[in-house]
Amino acid sequence: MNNNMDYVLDVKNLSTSFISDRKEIRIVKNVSLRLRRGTTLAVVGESGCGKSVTVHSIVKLMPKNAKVSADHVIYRSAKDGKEYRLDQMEPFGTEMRKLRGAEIGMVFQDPMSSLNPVYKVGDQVAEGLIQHTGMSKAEAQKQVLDMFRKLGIPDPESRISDFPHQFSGGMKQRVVIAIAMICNPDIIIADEPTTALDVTIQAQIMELMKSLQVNDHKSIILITHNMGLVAEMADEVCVMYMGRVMEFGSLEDIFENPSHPYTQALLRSVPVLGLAEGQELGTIPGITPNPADLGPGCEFADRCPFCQDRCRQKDIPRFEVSPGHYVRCLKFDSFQEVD
Amino acid sequence: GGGNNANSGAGSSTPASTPASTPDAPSGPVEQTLKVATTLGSGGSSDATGDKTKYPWHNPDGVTTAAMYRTLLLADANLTDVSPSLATEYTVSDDGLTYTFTMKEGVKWSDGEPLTAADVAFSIKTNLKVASGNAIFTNAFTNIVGADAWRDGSASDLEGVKVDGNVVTINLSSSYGAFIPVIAQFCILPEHAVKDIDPLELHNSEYWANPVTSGAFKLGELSVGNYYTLVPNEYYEGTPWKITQIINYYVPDLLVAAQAGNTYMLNTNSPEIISELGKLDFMTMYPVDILFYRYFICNMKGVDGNQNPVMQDKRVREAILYAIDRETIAEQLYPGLAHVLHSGVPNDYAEYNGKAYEYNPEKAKQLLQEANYDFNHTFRILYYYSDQNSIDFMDTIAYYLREVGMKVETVQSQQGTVDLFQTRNYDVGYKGLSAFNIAEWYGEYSSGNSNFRNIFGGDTLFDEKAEAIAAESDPAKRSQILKDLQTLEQENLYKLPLYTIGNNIFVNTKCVKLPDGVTFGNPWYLYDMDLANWEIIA
Amino acid sequence: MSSQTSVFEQANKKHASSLLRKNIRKFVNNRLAMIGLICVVVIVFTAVFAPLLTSYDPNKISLGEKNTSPCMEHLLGTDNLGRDVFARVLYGGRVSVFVSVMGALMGSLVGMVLGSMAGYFGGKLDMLLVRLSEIFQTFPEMILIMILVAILGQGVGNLVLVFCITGWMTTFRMVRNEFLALRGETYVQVCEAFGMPKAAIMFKQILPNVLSPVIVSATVNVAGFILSEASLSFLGVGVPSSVPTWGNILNAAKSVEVVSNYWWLWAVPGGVISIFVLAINFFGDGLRDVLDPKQQ
Amino acid sequence: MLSFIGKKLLQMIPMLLLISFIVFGGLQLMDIDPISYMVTPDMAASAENQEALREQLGLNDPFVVRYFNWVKDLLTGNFGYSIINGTSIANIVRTRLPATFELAIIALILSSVIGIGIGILSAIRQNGIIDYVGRVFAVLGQSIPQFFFGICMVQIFAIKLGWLPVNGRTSPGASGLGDAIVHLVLPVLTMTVAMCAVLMRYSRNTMLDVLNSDYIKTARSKGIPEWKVYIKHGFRNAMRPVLVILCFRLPMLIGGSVVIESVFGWPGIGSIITQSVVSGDYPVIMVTTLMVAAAILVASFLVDVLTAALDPRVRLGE
Amino acid sequence: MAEKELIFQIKNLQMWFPVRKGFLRKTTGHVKAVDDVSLDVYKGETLGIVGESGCGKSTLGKTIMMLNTPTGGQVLFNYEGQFKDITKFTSQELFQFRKKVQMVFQDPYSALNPLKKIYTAFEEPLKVHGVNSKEEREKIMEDVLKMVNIQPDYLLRYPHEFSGGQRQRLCIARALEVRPEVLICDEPVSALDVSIQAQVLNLMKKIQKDLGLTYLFIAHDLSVVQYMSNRIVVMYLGKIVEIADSRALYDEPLHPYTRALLSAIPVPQIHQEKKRIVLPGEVPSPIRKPAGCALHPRCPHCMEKCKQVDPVLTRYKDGEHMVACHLYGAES
Ligand SMILES: Nc1ncnc2c1ncn2[C@@H]1O[C@H](COP(=O)(O)OP(=O)(O)OP(=O)(O)O)[C@@H](O)[C@H]1O
Ligand SMILES: Nc1ncnc2c1ncn2[C@@H]1O[C@H](COP(=O)(O)OP(=O)(O)OP(=O)(O)O)[C@@H](O)[C@H]1O
Ligand SMILES: [Mg+2]
Ligand SMILES: [Mg+2]
Repeated sequence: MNNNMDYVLDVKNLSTSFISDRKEIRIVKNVSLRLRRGTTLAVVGESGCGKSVTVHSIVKLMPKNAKVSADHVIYRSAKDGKEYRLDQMEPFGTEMRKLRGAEIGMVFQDPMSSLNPVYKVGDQVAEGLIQHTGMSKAEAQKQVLDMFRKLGIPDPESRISDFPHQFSGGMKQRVVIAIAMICNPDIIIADEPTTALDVTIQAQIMELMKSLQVNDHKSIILITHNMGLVAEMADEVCVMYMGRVMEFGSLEDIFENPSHPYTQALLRSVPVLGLAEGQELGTIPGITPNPADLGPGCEFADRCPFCQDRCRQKDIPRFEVSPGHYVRCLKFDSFQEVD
Repeated sequence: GGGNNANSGAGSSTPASTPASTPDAPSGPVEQTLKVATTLGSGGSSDATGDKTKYPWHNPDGVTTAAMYRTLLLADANLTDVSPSLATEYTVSDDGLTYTFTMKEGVKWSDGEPLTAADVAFSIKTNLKVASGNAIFTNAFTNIVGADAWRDGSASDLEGVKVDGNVVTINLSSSYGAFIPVIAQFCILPEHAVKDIDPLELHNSEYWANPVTSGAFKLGELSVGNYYTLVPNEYYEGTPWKITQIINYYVPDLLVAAQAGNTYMLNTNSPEIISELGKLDFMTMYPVDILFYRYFICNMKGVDGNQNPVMQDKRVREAILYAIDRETIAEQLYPGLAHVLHSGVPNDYAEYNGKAYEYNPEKAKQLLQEANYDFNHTFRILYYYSDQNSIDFMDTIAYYLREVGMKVETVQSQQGTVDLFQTRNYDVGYKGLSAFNIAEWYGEYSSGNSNFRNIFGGDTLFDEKAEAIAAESDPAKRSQILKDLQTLEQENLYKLPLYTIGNNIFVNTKCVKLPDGVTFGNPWYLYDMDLANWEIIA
Repeated sequence: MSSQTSVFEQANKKHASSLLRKNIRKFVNNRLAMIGLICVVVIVFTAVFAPLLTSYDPNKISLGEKNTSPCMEHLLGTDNLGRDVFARVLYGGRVSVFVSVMGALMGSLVGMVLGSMAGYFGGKLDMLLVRLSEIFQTFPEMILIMILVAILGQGVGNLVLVFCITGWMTTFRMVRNEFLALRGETYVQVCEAFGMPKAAIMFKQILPNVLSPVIVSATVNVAGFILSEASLSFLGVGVPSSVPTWGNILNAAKSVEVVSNYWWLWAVPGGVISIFVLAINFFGDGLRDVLDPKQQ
Repeated sequence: MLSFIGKKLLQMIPMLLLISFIVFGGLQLMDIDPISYMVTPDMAASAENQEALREQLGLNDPFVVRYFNWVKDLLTGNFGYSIINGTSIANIVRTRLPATFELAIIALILSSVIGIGIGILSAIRQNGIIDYVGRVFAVLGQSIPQFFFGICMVQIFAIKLGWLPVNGRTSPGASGLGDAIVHLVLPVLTMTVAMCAVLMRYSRNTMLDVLNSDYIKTARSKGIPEWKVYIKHGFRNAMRPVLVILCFRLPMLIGGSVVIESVFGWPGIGSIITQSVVSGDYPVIMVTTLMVAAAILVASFLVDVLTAALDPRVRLGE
Repeated sequence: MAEKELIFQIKNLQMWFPVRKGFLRKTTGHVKAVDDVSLDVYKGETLGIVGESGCGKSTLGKTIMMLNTPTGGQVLFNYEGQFKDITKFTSQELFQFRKKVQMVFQDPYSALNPLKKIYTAFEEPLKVHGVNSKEEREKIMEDVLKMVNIQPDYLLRYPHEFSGGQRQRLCIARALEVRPEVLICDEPVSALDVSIQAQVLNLMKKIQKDLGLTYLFIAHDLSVVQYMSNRIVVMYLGKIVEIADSRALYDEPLHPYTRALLSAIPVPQIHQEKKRIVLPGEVPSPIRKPAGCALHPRCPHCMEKCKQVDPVLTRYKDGEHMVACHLYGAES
C-alpha cells in the first residue's frame, strides 16, 4: 500500500445536504477520495451531480443552509509536514483561512464573474499574498508581475492596473489562476476552469495548468464534464453520479477498463473526432433524476441496462476491483468490499 | 364696512388661524417679552408664509398691528367710541359731510421722520388706488369728494382731502355713517417710505418685510418662516409700554403653540380648541360677542346674465333654511358661540322682526315639491374654509339636506372667492363675514358691490336702503331702515343667514398680567386694549 | 384519433396547475406573506361588503351621540358628529382602496404598455420614453401630485389619474429593462422564426413573463398610494373632505384635542392604514419571493 | 473621468430646458386667473385697478411669448415675483432652499448611514437578531403616515416631555449650533424613519445578492478574513445599486419635506410649494419646482459621478 | 458528390451591425458579424458550421432565415427549381418562406416560454400558419411528437417539468410542425449534458433520414459537427476560412486555423500522442478586425502578404475543398 504521506488530501465519507423549504436534500453522499501529491485528480460527471458541492465542502466554502459531515478530511502540508483535519475546523476561522489560498488555491468555473469588477486585477491577485505573507504592497505587486509573466499575460506591467472588464475571458481566467497560484499552494482545485471558454483558449489554459503541475509539482483537482480533458490531464479519475462516486481509479483504469455501467455509457456517448461515417453514438436512456426524489439503492438504477431488483434495495458499497480502482456496482460484488 | 373674516383668496383657514396676540405689561425683573403666533399655511398673504409682516390695510387686527401702527383715532372694544391717537381732536359738520382732524405734534416715524397730516392724506389717497385692501376703507373713502376722478386718473389730486398745517379736512360727497369708526381702523402709512411703491402692488411689496412704523414698536428681526420680533420704537412719543419685546412666531398650529407657551394670546371659535385650551389652567378665556356671520349665498344670476335655474324659486331657498336643524348644530358644533340667525339682524337686536325659520323638514320637503325641485339634481355647496370644524359643519349641512331628499355634494374650494364670485359653479356658497357693522351685511346686496353683483345679477332692489343704512347715523332712522331691509331680505332670500358666531379670546394669564378693566372686542379690528400696561410676569 | 382530445384533457387535469400549485404552496409556507394576504383580503372584503357588516350610514350624523367611546352599539365609537367610526372606516376603505388599487393598476398598465414598446422596439422611441420617464422622476412625487391636483382638481377620479401619472415610471423602467433582456430570449426568436406578428410576440409571449415584478411593484405602489392619499388629505389636496376615506378620517382626527382625548378616532383609521400598508408590503414581499426566483 | 463628467453635465441642459417647458406648459393648463389670487376678491379695492395690474404684468401676452420671456428672465437671474404676496422668488429660493436642503441632506445622510448600515448588517447576519429587528423596523417605518408620525412626535417630545421645540428652524435671540440641532431633531427623525426603511430593505437585498456572487467566493478562497470580505468586496459592490436607488429616492426626500415642513412649520421650499399650489401662485410653483428639479438633477449627477468612482466599468465605459 | 440539388445559394452575404456611441448615438463603426460569405447548400445534406464564439455562426444562421436583415448580398432559395432572392421578399412572402426553413436554438431552457404550456407553444405556430381546425392541429402535434419520442400527453405540462434533453426534442418537434425543408440548428446540443447530447444527436440524424431534411448544423464543438455533417464550414471572425467534406477536413485540414482548432480539441482517448498547435492570443473583437487575413496576428505561418491582403476562398486542387489562405494561393 502507498504511504499515507503521498496523499495531500484524503477525504473519507464526505456527505453534504442542503436544507431548503424545510426539507433536507442529500446532494453528496459518502464521497471518499484521495489526491496523490503531484498528480491530477479529475472529477467528472454530468451537471448537478455534486462535483462543485464536493470540493466546496472540502474547503468549507458552503452557504449557511448546507450540512456537511465527514469521517475525516485530512490535508497534509508539504510545507510544515503537518496533518490538518479540515473537517474539524471552523469554516471561516483563522486555521481554515490560513490554509485557504496559501495551501489550497481555487479556480472557479466562470472567469467573468469570479473577479470583483471594482478592483484592479493586480490588487486582487496581491490581496491573498499580502494576507498570508504580510508583505508590502509593492513587493506583492512584483510577485504578481512575475506570476502574470509566468502565466503568459502579455504586457503585464500595464495590465496589472487594468480592471477585469478590460480583459477577455481567457485572460480573466489566467488572472483567476494567478489568484489561486500566487501563494504557491500545494493543491489547486479547479472547478470547470474552461467550460466558459473557446476550445483554442481552453487549450491554452490547459497547457498552462499542465505545465504548472509538472514544473511546480502541484496537486490538482480538476472538475470537468469533458472526457477529453480528463484523458489529457488526469492521473486519477473520480466519476460521480448523483452525489456518489461511482468509480474511482487511475486514468488507465477508467478509460481502458471502465467498470461501472455509467462510466461505460458516458465514454460511449461522447463524439470523438474522426469517428467513422455511419457510426452511432451510444446513448444513455432516460433522464437525470432529481436529487430530491431519489429512492434507495443505486442512483443509476433507472437508466442502467444491467439493473436488477437488488440494485434498488440499499446503498451500494464500494468494491475494489483492482488496487486503487473502486467501483460502486453490485456487478462486482465478488470483489472485496471497502467502506 | 367690515373686514371679511373669510380671507378668501386662499381659502382662508379656521377662525383660529387668525393671528392672535396681545402685548402685555412690563415691570419687574422678568424679561418683558410677549409671545404671539401667526398660523402658517392656508392663505397666500405674505404673513401666512412668514415672508413679511402684516399688511395693515387688510384686517387691521392683532397685537402686532396695534404695536406697529397707529390710527388717527383709537376705538373702544365695541368700536362705538373713539379716543384721540394720532389726531388730538376731530370735528364733524352737521350734514355729516365734512370731517376735520387735528394732528398731534411731534409724532415721529420709527426712522425719525416726522409724522404729519400729509401722511394721512397720502394714506387715504393711496388706499383708493390699491388693488387689495379691506372693503371697509374703500367703501368709506369712495364717498370722498372726487374719489372716482382720482382713482381713474382723471384728477391729479383727491379733491376731498385737504391738508392745512396739522389739520386734515375730508369732504364727503354723501354722508357715511360709520366714517369715524372706519378712520379708527385705518393705519396711517409713511409717505416718505411708501410713495415710490406702486399702489397696485403695495399689498405684496417687499416693504412689509421691514416697514417703517409709527407705533410703540418697530421690527427687530424677521427670520423668514420662523418668527419676527418687535422692539421698542425709540421715536415713540407716547407712554412707553411695559413690554419690551414682542415675538411673533409662525406656527403650523395655534393650539400647539399655546400648549408649548409660544403664544400668550389667541382667539378661536373652534370648540375643540376651546375645550383643549380649557384644560390648560394658564389660559384664561374671554368670550367676545361679535358680528361674525355665517351664511349661504344663493347663486342666482351673474351680471353676465348667466342664471342658475336651481335657485330661482324662492321656495327652494326657503326649504333649505327649514331643512337644517340649525339650533342643534349651533349647540353641538359651536357650543355657546353660535346664535341662529333669521336675517342680517341678530335675534337679540331690537330691530329683529321675529320671523323665524325653525327646523321643519316636512315643510322643507313640501316646499321643494311645490317648487318642482328636481331631486336628481346634485346640489353643490361650495365652501372655502379648510379647518376641520368647517368640514364637519358642511358634512352636517349636507346630511340634513339629504334627509329631505336632496342630492348634495360639498365642494371645498382651493381657490376661495374666485370660485365663489367668478367661476360660480355651485348652488349655494358658504361664507363668513366678520362684519364691521350691520351695514356691511346689507351692503352685499347692493348692485354696486363688485363681487356680489356677480351672484345676485346686479339687482337694484336693495340699493336704496343699503345705501341709506350705510349713510345714516341717527338710531331711530336706522332702526326703521333695518326693519325694511330685513323684510326685503326675507322676501328675497338671496342670502340664507345661518348664524353669528362669537369668539373666545384666550390669554396666558400665567405669563401675562392684564391691566384692570381691559375689555376684548372683535379680534379682527383695532381697538383699545390698554396694551401699554400689559405686563409679563413669568 | 378521437380519443386524443381526451388524452390531452386528462393529462391537463393532472398537470395543468402544478406550477401554480407549487407557487401557492411556497406562498402559503411564507407566514408573513400569508398574514399579509389575509389582512388585505379581510380589509378589502369588509370594505366591499360594508353594507352587510354595519347598518350605519357612514354619513349619518347624530349630534347627540358625538364622541361616544367604543361600545356595543358603536363598535369603534363615534366621531365628533356622532357618525359611526366603524361604518366610516369600512366605507372609507372603499374609496381609499379603490383609489390606490386603481391608481396602481392604471399606472402599471401605462408603464407596461410604454415599457413594452420601448423595450421591444428600442431605438429612438426607447430613448424618448426613457427621457420622459426620467423627467417625471426628477419631480418630487408629492410635488408632482400636488401640481396635478391643482391642475385637474380634487376628486376620486382625478386622484386615480394623478396616481397613474405619477406612478407609471417604475413599472415602465422595469418592464423596459425586462423586455430588453427578454427580447433576446430564445423563445422570442422562435416566435419570430415562425413569423408571428410583433404585437402578439410583445403582449402574448413576452409580457406575461414580466408580469411578476410588475405585480410586486404594483402592490408596493398600492401601499405607497394609501399613504399618499393620507398625506394629501393632510395637505388639503386629496379626495374632497366630505367623502370618507381613510386619509380624510385620520386627518379629521389629527387635532391635538382628538389625539389626546378620543383615541379611537385616530387609532382606528391610523391602525387600519398601517395594517393595510404593512399587510400589502408583506404580501408583496411574499409574492416577490415566489415570483422572483433571484431573490431566494 | 473628466469627459464622463462633462458629458453628464451637458446632458443636463436639454433636460432642464424640457423640464422648464413642461413646468411652464403644464401650469398654463391650470385654469386660473392670477389676478384673482393676487388680489383676493374680498379685499379687491376696485375692478379697474385690477385690470391695470393685469396689463402691467404682461398676463395678456400669448403663451410662447410668455414662455420665452420667462426663460430669458430666469437666465438673467430675474426669477419674478410671487403673484400672491409679491415676495421676490429669488428671495424665496434664497431663504427657503437652504432650509429644505439642510433638512433633506441631514435626513439623507442619517438615513443612508442607518439604513444602509443596518441593511448590510442584516444581510451579513441573515436571519439574525439585527436582521429581524431591522426588518420589523423597516416595515413599520414604511407604514405609518408621515404627518401622523410627526404630529405624535411633537405631542410626545415637545408638548408632553417638553424636550424639544414644537416647530420652526431657529428661535429668536438664540443662535448657534445647539439651537439649530434641537429644531432639527424631530423633522429629521420623522423624515429619516420612512427613508431608512426603504434603504434598509434594499441594501439588505443587494448585499445578499452580492454575497452570493462568485467573486465573494473567490475572495474567501484567498483566505482573507470575513470582515474584509464584507467591507472590501461586498460593501463596495452593493453600494452601486444602493446609490441608484438613493438617486431615485432624492425626489421623494424633497417631496417628503412638503409634508414634514407643514407639520413642523419648517421654513423651507416644501411649505412654499404647498402654499403656492393651494393658492395657485404659479410663478412660485414654476420656479421652485424647477429649482427642485435642477437640484435633483445635480444630485443625481453627483450620484452618477460617485457611481463612476465606485465602478470602473461605468467610468471607463463598457 | 455530383447530382446534388442546390437548396440555398448564398452570395456575398454581409451582416454588419452598427456600433453607436454617445448621447446622439452616432454610428462609430460596425460589428462585421458576417462579412462577405458565399456558400452553397445542397438538398438533404448536413452542412456543419464551426468556429469560435463570436465568429458569426449564429448571425449567419439567422441572416439566412431573414431574422436579421442583411446589409448586403443575396440569399437564393430553391423554389422547385427556381431560385428566389429572399432578401428581397415582402413580408407576406417571408411569412410563407418561414414554413420552408426553421431553426432550432442553442438553449432549450429558454426556447420554451416558461409560462405557456407546451400545448400552447405547439399550437401557436400552427394557428399562425393557418391550420384552423383543432383536430388537424392535434394530429400534427401528435405526429411530430412521435418523431421525437415524446408522449403526446406531456404536451399539457409546463416547460419546467422537462429535462434539457426533452426540451430540446420538443423544440425540434415544434420546428418540424410546419414541415420545413431546411432546419438550421444553432448549437442544439451545447447546453446539454454529455449523456443527453448523444440522444439528441442520434435523434436528429434519424429525423433527417426520415424526412429528407437539410440541416445547417452550427456548433463550436468540432467533434459534434464532424459527427453530424457531410460538409463543414469553418468560420473565423465573420468569414469562411475553409469548406470541406467532413472526412477531408479531418484528414487534411488546410487552414492554419482549422488545424489549430482540430488539435485543440481534447480527445477522450489515452495514450494518444498528439502534437497540439496552440494559437497564441485571443480572438480579436469583430469591431476591430486586423487588416489583411484576420488570423494573421495569431497565425504561426504568418507572412508579409497576410498582413495586407485578405485571402479569398478558393478551391484547393479543384476539388470540393475550399480554403481562404495565402499558403495555398500559389496552388489554385
Ligand atoms: N446552496 C444550495 N442550496 C440547495 N441546493 C444546492 C445548493 N448548491 C447546490 N445545490 C444542488 O446541489 C446539486 C449539485 O450541485 P453542484 O453545483 O455540485 O453540481 P455540479 O456537479 O458542480 O454541476 P455543474 O457541472 O453544473 O457545475 C444540484 O442539484 C444543486 O441544485
Ligand atoms: N443584434 C446584434 N447587434 C450587434 N451586434 C451583434 C448582434 N448580433 C450579434 N452581434 C455580434 O456579432 C458577432 C457574431 O455574433 P454571433 O452570435 O453570430 O456569434 P456566434 O459565432 O454565434 O457565437 P457563439 O458561439 O457565442 O454563439 C458578435 O461579436 C456579436 O457581438
Ligand atoms: Mg459545478
Ligand atoms: Mg451563437
